[in-house]
Amino acid sequence: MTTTPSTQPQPYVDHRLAMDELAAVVARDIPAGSFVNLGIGRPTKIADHLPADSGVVLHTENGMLNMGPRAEGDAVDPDLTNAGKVPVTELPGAAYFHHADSFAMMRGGHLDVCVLGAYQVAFDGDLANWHTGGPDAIPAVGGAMDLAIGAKDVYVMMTLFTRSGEPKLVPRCTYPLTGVGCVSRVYTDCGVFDVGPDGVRIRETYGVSARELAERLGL
Amino acid sequence: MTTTPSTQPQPYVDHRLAMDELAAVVARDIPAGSFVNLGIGRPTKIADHLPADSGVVLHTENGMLNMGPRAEGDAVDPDLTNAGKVPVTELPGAAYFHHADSFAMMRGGHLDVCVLGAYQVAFDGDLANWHTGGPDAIPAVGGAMDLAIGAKDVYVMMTLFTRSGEPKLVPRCTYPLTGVGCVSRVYTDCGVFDVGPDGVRIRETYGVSARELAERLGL
Amino acid sequence: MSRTEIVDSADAAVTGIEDGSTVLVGGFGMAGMPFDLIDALIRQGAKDLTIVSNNAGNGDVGLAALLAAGRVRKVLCSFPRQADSWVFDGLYREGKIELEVVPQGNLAERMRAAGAGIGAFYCPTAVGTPLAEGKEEREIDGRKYLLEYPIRGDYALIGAHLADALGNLVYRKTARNFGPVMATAATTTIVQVDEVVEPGQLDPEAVVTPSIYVDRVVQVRARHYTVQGAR
Amino acid sequence: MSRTEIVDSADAAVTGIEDGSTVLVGGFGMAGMPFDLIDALIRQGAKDLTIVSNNAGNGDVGLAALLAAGRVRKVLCSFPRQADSWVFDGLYREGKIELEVVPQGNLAERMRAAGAGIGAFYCPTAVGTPLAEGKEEREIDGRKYLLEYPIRGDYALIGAHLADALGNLVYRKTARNFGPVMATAATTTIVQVDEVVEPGQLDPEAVVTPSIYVDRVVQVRARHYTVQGAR
Repeated sequence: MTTTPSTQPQPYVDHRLAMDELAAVVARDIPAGSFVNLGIGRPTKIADHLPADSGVVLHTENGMLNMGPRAEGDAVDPDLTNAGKVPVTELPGAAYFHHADSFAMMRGGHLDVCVLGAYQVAFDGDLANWHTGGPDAIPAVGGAMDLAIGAKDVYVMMTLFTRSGEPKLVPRCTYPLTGVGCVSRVYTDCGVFDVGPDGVRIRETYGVSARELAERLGL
Repeated sequence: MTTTPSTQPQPYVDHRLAMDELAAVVARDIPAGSFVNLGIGRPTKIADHLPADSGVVLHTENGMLNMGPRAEGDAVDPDLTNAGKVPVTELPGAAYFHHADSFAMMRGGHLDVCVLGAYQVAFDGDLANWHTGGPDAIPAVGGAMDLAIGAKDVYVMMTLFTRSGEPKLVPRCTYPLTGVGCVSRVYTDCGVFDVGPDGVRIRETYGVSARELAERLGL
Repeated sequence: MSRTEIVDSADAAVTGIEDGSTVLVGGFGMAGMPFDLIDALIRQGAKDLTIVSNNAGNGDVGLAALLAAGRVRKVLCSFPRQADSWVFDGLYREGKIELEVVPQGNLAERMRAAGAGIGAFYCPTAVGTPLAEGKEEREIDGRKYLLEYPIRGDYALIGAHLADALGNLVYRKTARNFGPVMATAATTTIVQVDEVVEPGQLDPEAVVTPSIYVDRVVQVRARHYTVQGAR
Repeated sequence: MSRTEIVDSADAAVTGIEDGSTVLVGGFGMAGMPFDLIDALIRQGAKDLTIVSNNAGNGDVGLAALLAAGRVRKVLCSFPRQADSWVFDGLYREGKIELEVVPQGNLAERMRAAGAGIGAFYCPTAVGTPLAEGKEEREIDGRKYLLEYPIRGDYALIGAHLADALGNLVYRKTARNFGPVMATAATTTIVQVDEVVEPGQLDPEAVVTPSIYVDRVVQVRARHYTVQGAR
């Protein structure tokens, strides 16, 4: 078990990572040359922290490999957006393809890593990130279920606790599932966890000891 | 029943159409603007009889629409052949695609007509054209089964009788099948037949009366 | 004489679309959305439509305007809820429109299956989730799959960049998205393009949708929507 | 740092191919056949191979030479018997090679399924024929289909026209054929090309095989086979 040295226990809420810092941590862990899909929202920020020489190639589900950074000013082209409909740019060596080909690429296991947000992740890797299950919620799944079962490694990036303090890394998801046993690693503001059939392994923690985290999560 | 007038009955063997004449008959019956696949061998000749303004677009299973005539001399390009591996040319408005897309086009029912050779066609439209069933024969199906079930109309072009005089339009195929009930029309040197669930209808005959043909075939 | 018709107006392009039709509508958000064809469809008046599209309309234009006009009975899509999907959201909450949520890749693959003559296929997406409900599950080589059926359209309305006069199409960047798949899955495919060029002007190696899939083409003025708002 | 390796020789490109591997070999007749990779595979020495290819070799070169060298245990193909398939014909008649005949479209679609993560699919081809033997049949919407399973390769050896340094590929004319599908269906895809160019030199709209499917690329001298005979 790898943990950040924590000689003086502190209330972890004061030392947890900002989401941008966490994006840098995820970027650090993505192997050079990987083909990667970054989900809508927070995971998008990971791109800003990938070294220029990393050779990481970004896939966007709406039909492109080698997607570049967000487009600004005159570079904005309504025909070139990412999965969040945000205008982006193209890098040398880009390729466009249609939706069936794009999702064949995902479903066929060709992406090395995808990083998704989540409402909940279970200790065994179950993922809930598409539906709160609330009676008034309009369900919208997008490409989340396809990504969840497709990439070789599915990482989740999220806060470890809800605003009301409930853990989001849980023994069993209470929200509707996106995929079964599909997540391999969870990056949170309080620590990084491997999850899967063998349960949870704490990889590193931020401002809190592994023991405290384990207690808090009921590991 | 449409028949060619035949005031003086003649031994039909003397008046049957040459294969090149028959190719012209098939070409006449292909609606303008159709998307057409011409099978390996005799059906290939039909292309020579399509009027230049017919707008008929030829498909070749190895990944091309708007295939042009056979390439001669300097126009021969080893990267551009038809399904019979014969060098061909490309017409303006051509498109190339890979094999899965080419056969999706066939299987999906997008071709208007395909014309195939045959060993036997049954009265109900069953087709046998890939395998003699002989113990020494090496089976080779190519795209025949895909074409047989794919095109909106499957025409067969063949001699009506084997060299030893056996009919090839038969109550029931004795050779291994290529497709079930898939043929809609049979063009032969002795006449043209509609086939299908309602049985055989003679459309026209060459140098033989419809009655004689019906007798000979056991219709 | 090509089987594909090049027509003079978006109104001519959408003639004959019957009440109750299933219409596949291209686009991912605004990119690739066939705005002119949808506006013409609103004028044409067909109602009780089933729409298959990735989203359920953005802002007040395009698909959102068709929904607002009350012409749509049901939407099959992957992602109806967006920041600017207020038209759909309102109709849905009032119970005035049916929704079937389909994972995005299944939406694409089910239309591909329709175009490719595949009767059904076993797909790993959504196994063990609420969207697996009612679907046949099967284990193949130790992995679980759901049986998914084709989605066919009576019509497809799509946007492309260029067509040649035979109906071959090329697209622009991520506006390609669902267009090529929808073109294969509909009985009648209707396309709006920025320009119609002569046969031979498109690179045959780069044609994305061959003319065999295209029934009607209309050239429209360049689209002038913005990325996030109304055009 | 791209995941795709650009290697210096065909011999370097085929290193590591193990005895008993399933190798997908591109080409339709001679067009698209990766001659240099096959020659290198013969030198490399892997044996007991299962070859998946449309044909079973033409003349005495390429796949035919691999067969003649006694390295192939089994061939899956649609059309082994051709005017110039004497090498295969001889081995088959002597009982020295296994043959599984697969309709050409099923060969392509089963490899596509492997690449696209589809567990199996219902296909109308070959219903009611001897090639339906042993396959599960199912009626869907009044039509009969056979259940077809994916064909996966340990390696794919294919020919393309150009690659960029990242591994994006474009093909030439009907030499495209099985290459793009095989590239998706193999664990390791090895490509011979006429030229490797810089990233940005291929039109992103016209890339047929994106780099994600390509593991090793080698530039070879322009192919000098003739259409019907030996090169």
